[in-house]
Amino acid sequence: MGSLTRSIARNVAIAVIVIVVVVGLLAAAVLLRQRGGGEVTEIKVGVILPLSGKLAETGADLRDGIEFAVDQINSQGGVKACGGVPITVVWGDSAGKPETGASEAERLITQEKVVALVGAYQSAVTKTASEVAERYHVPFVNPDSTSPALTQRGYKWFFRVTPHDAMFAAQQVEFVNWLNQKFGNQIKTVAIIHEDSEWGSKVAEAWQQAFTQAGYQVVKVVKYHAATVTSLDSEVAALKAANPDLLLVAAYVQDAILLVRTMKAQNFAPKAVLAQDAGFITPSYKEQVGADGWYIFSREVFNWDLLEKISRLKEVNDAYKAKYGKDLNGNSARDYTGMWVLYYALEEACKKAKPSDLDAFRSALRDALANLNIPGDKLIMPWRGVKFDANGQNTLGQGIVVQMMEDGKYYTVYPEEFATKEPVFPMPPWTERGG
Amino acid sequence: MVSEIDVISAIINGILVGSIYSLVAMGLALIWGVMDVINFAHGDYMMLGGFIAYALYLAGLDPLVAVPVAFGAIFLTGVATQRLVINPVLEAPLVSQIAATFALLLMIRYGAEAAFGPYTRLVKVSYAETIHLGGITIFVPQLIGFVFSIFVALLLYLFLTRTYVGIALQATSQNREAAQLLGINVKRMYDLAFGIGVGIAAIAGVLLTTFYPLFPEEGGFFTLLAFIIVVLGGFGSVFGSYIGGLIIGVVETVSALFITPSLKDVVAFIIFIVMIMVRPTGLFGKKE
Amino acid sequence: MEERILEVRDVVKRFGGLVAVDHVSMDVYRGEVLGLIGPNGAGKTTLFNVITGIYKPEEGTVRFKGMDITGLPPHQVAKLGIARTFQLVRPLKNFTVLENVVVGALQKSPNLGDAVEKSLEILELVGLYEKRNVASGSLTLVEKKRLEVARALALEPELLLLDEVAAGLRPKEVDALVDMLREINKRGITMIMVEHVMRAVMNLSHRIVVLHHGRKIAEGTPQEVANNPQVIEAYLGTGVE
Amino acid sequence: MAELLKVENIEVFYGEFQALYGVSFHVDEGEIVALLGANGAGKTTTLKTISGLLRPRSGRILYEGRDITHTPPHKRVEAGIAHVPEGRGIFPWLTVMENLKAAAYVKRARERFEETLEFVFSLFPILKERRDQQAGTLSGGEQQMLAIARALILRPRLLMLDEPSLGLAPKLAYNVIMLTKQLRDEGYTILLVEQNVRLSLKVADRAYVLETGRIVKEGSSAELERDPMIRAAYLGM
Amino acid sequence: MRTGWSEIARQALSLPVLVAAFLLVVTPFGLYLADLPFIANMMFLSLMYAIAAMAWNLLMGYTGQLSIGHAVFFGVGAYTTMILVVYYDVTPWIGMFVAGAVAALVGLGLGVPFFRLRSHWFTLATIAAGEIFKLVFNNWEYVGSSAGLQMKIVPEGKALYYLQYAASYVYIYVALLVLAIELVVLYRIVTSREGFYLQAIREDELAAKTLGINTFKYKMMAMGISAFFTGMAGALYAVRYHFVEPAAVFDVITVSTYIAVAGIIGGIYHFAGPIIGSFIFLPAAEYVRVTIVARFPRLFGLHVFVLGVVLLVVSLFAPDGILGWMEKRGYIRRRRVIEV
Repeated sequence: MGSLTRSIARNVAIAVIVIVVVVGLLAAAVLLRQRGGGEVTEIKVGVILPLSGKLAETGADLRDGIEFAVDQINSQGGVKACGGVPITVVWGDSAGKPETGASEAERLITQEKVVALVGAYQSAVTKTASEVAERYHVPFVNPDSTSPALTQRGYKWFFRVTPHDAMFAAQQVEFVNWLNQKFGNQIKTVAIIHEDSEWGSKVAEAWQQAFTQAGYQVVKVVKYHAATVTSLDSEVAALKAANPDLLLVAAYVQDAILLVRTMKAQNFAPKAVLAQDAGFITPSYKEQVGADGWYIFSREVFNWDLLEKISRLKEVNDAYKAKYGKDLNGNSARDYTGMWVLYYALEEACKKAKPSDLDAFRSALRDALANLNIPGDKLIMPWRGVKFDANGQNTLGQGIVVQMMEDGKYYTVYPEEFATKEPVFPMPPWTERGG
Repeated sequence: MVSEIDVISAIINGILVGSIYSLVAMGLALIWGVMDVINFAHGDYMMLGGFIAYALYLAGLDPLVAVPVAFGAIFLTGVATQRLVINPVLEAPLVSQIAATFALLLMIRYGAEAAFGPYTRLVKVSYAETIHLGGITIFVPQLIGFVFSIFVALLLYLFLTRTYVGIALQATSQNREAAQLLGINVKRMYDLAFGIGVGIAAIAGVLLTTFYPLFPEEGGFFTLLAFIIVVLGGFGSVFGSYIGGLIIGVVETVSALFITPSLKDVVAFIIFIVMIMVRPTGLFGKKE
Repeated sequence: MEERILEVRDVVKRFGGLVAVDHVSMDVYRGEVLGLIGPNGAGKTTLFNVITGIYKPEEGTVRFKGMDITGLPPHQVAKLGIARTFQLVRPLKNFTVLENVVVGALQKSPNLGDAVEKSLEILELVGLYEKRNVASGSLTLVEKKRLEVARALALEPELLLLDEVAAGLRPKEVDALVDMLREINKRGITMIMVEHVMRAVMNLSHRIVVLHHGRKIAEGTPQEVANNPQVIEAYLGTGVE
Repeated sequence: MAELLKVENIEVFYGEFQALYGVSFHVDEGEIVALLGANGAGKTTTLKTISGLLRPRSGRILYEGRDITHTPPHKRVEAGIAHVPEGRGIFPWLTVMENLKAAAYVKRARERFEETLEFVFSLFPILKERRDQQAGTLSGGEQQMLAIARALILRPRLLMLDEPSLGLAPKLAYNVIMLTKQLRDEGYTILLVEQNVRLSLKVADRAYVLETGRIVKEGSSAELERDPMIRAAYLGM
Repeated sequence: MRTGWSEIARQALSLPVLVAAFLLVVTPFGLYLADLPFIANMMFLSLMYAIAAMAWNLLMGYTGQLSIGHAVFFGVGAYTTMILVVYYDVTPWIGMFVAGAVAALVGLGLGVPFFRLRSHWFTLATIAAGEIFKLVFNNWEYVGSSAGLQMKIVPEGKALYYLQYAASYVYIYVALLVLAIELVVLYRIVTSREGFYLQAIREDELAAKTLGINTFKYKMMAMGISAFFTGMAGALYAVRYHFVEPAAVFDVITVSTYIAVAGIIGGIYHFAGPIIGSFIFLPAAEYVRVTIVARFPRLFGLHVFVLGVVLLVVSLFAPDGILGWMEKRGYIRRRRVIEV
């Protein structure tokens, strides 16, 4: 009998403790939720980047671009229309994984209460992170993902600053047309080699479409799995057998290096090689590839020699270099630009709503982004400006084409208004070069 | 579409790249055979070898100088690993063994990433030339790698069959208890097997740097390949693993030629599964 | 005792070049205890493995109650009513003694309550009732041997194959075990016992079959076999050529 | 004669199972001692304990007067104890020569390998003939010779043979057992475990009978040969 | 023998289970009130991995078969749910179960050849299967190849049908529901005759065979159920993130291995081991990643390195996991199937 009462007493005690704990937790939760409010002393922006994982190297570059833009904005007086409050960045690490990107987006939106999100480099991560933003009605500024699908989803809160792969492909056709005009119709056949992740596959798809439409013959398409590639011997052999005039390449770093080496090893030199940035413009590639990389064209969004062409850029780059010890590159420059674009929209939004009323402010910011029209001369990018269409795609952006010359540096060769060198065409055979 | 010369060329290139797989697999086979442990971190020791080569390259030396250095350094690392990590779990259930070597994988691979950064590095050797033989092109560093790999395989063969220690190692893998009764210190054999096994993988890593980019995560796929090769060549058969490596190299290049290259690994994995189903002793393996 | 419960006909089992069982035929009659003896490597355990379906013989047939069971998988053989013990005891180490027996008992009594009840009875019979909740890995050897028998009995077999149940036991323990087995046999279970401990096999068997180098060299009552010069030679060896 | 090996009161367990109960015996220099007993009596366990593969829970083992109870197996081999295990334990994928070389791993054997090899080949000419053949392809008798030859390479003082006639045709079994006599004459001390009782008593000087982990009888071969207990131990009469 | 529903109810209504269930049900709501989606997400991930690890452990801890290829079932489950909703407009409420069924079929298909293999051969075959599935999905146009599939955002009125909510808290309840179903099913199995047989197979497959157990049949059963719930876990991934891609759902490290590691850390010989393991490993991994990345942004792989150290310590010093260690210390007792 004693044991029965004891056990009842124990159960009651445990139940009481549990209820007290739960009630306490809920109360704490409600209190926590109510913290903040009042006067806004900063405008919080969430930035999601691959700060760990395979793409951490790129992530670090992107982070520097954002950080530098924010520093500049704040030191010139913050968001003036909101009373000169500074922008604060809250970082989110996607670890390169779509699911982490999504949960970071949610954390930044609900826990950190950011006014907008910026990111997330990889298209797969941008997909999930921007989806969360869309549901929460938070503007998402994407400076750096190029999958065309992103702006085909009908999202209202998603704004992509950079041109996407289909736009690049169209521009690359224009570039090849221009080469043909200039050097006498030497390019008729095209081959494509690409890694098989979403990025490479979509790029290849866009190329195939654009080049076929423009009357070029696509003679061979080869794809490989970058994560496990140990040799590209047969891939290159297959390309060589197809004997194209132009080789289009979408590759990451390791495979880009491997591809160039294998092409040299197999003495495969088409008249031109045109790469889709990525691997070909990473610092490790540029440092490591040496003479083997000469004369290869790459589509770029940005290049150091634009300094001579874009006056604002030199200034920015000098300051950036002084701080980080390196030049801006396509990645850091795009994210830098993305942050500035957001800033211009913030100035407009502040005229319509107060940041303390978060929902209204986010909505105003979205409208500001949708109506934004930034002229090209306010940017460091070789663009005609920033103006979003109904899908949130910047219609005024464009790429450039660069070519690595004998000093191991890339020079802009196209469009002509930004060009600092004449292109070398056709590419000299491997056996006839120095280095 | 595919011409004869392409096929021949694919086969030759397959053999060249396969000879590196072979080295990695031989080391795995040695460890597997002597200790009955599957080393999931095997390819990561290979990667460490690559970084040693890179360090010497930065110091102005030819990366091939690193062959003995990497072997020595990784041998010692391997002996230390065997004593601290492998030996305590030798008698444990399979799941603990796998957990332990998997922990090693995480520590080595991501330790290297923390220490050196995730960046890709490239070594530029003066002999990065190509030879052309009637439509077939051969990249000299790969050829040198092939020659080295044969040389190392031969050395290992001689060591295992001509020296007392080597024979003792083989003896241990065939009958642990009988080996003990002949005065062979089995613990010492484990040290040696693990040390030499990962040491050879490190040599493969060095050779690889002369024609393949170096990065901290490069080992993962090589470990998977090594499993395939060891099973193909015959579990515990060091010689079989060498041939198995060449076969997998050729299978990859040739299947890349005939089906889409991004599926060439599927072919290798399917061969692997079929192999363990129909003939788990491998092509050159011993019956149980 | 005329009904043949098991008929082994011309069974051959090879391992590579080695012929482990070489054209062996034998009959087992319902209710008897048949001893199967022979020096090390004579092929006794291999024959057991053929009967219980662990090995498939190259030649010959095994019939149980007139039904051909050659090459049936072990679990089906067990379901038909042939249970066995192992030479090296193989208790399910992390199972309790009772659980070990219940695994077998569930084959015939799918209801857990019934299976447990039956298992407890069997444990009483083999003298392990007190140890029913002990992890079987911690039993002594003699207890493990008894557990092996109990587990086999739980299958309610008609034919019980005992592989060296007495090996490694002390004489007193052997005697107790023999008593226990005799008790089991009295309940109508036919047995074949592979045994080296002659004290057990000679006391218990009605008939004995002797294997040597995979062949059957003798068959008869314990007395006949013990005095058979071929058997003595197989065991003690020849003195002089 | 000097006492080469002395086993004092050893108790050996496999987990919970006790295999040896206070076994004591000794082997003098230059004699052949046989350990007899039915299957499972503890003969192999005894040999394994002497060579160090098993550790006794209590008791001591003295070799050349030194306590080697806690010496690891390879050190015991270096000290001169060779054990030819039951089932021979040859390395099937090594050649005959490599099997012999495997035994020359210890210093004491390696130093005089060539010399010992000559001797071993003179004992077993067939092995010389088959020196480059894979050991797994040898016949049973040849494998047994190889196992003994390999033990001899170790230049042991004490040679322990576990069931050397197992699985051999009678003629071969006879030859193998008779070989021990020859080896004794060469100066080896031999501890023999053998199922062929009559044959072993023929070559042994003394013998011990083991039953379920205990020594139940000891004496000279001549005494034991007449003892009816031997037959009982094997055939249960 | 079959554990009666009343027995399950009794177990389910026991105090510790009730307290745990109550806390699990209240916590997401509390997290929602406090706006702590980071912790909520950890909780979701822990539940998702707990579901997969429980399923994995039916094969490992109960049947003794070590799989490092459970990403196959996870991925197939995720894709099935996604294909059904994107191409056929089937609600994930149904899709999740179809996903489990399809994964189970795949599991049975792989079981036929793989169960002829023993110990590490089985393990290696599962790894290979994982790689094959990843590569094939990567190249399969219908499922979006490497780009994967993303659900469209639906109007709020249809949120329940398409299981699309902005807040992660909702998905915790979905995961809790799946876990509850799984716990009941698995508990019934492991305490039934079948579960008993599975453990007999783990202990000694040959002995089990001679006790009349059709070991192949029961291993297949375990594989089917294991694949089913792992597929459900994959379905939860698709439901939660509205997105699948081969690189994420077929990953040998973050899926196949994390599932196994969660199980090992918790303790594979305890029913609740994988849940405990998941609720320790996943939050720890996330916490380590977030803090280390914040403190040492330039030491890229450091957080994974730390996980390696943790795993090494567990495998060397507590090879039976946390619950196994507690059992050895006498803090807890493993429940016996039969006690008389």
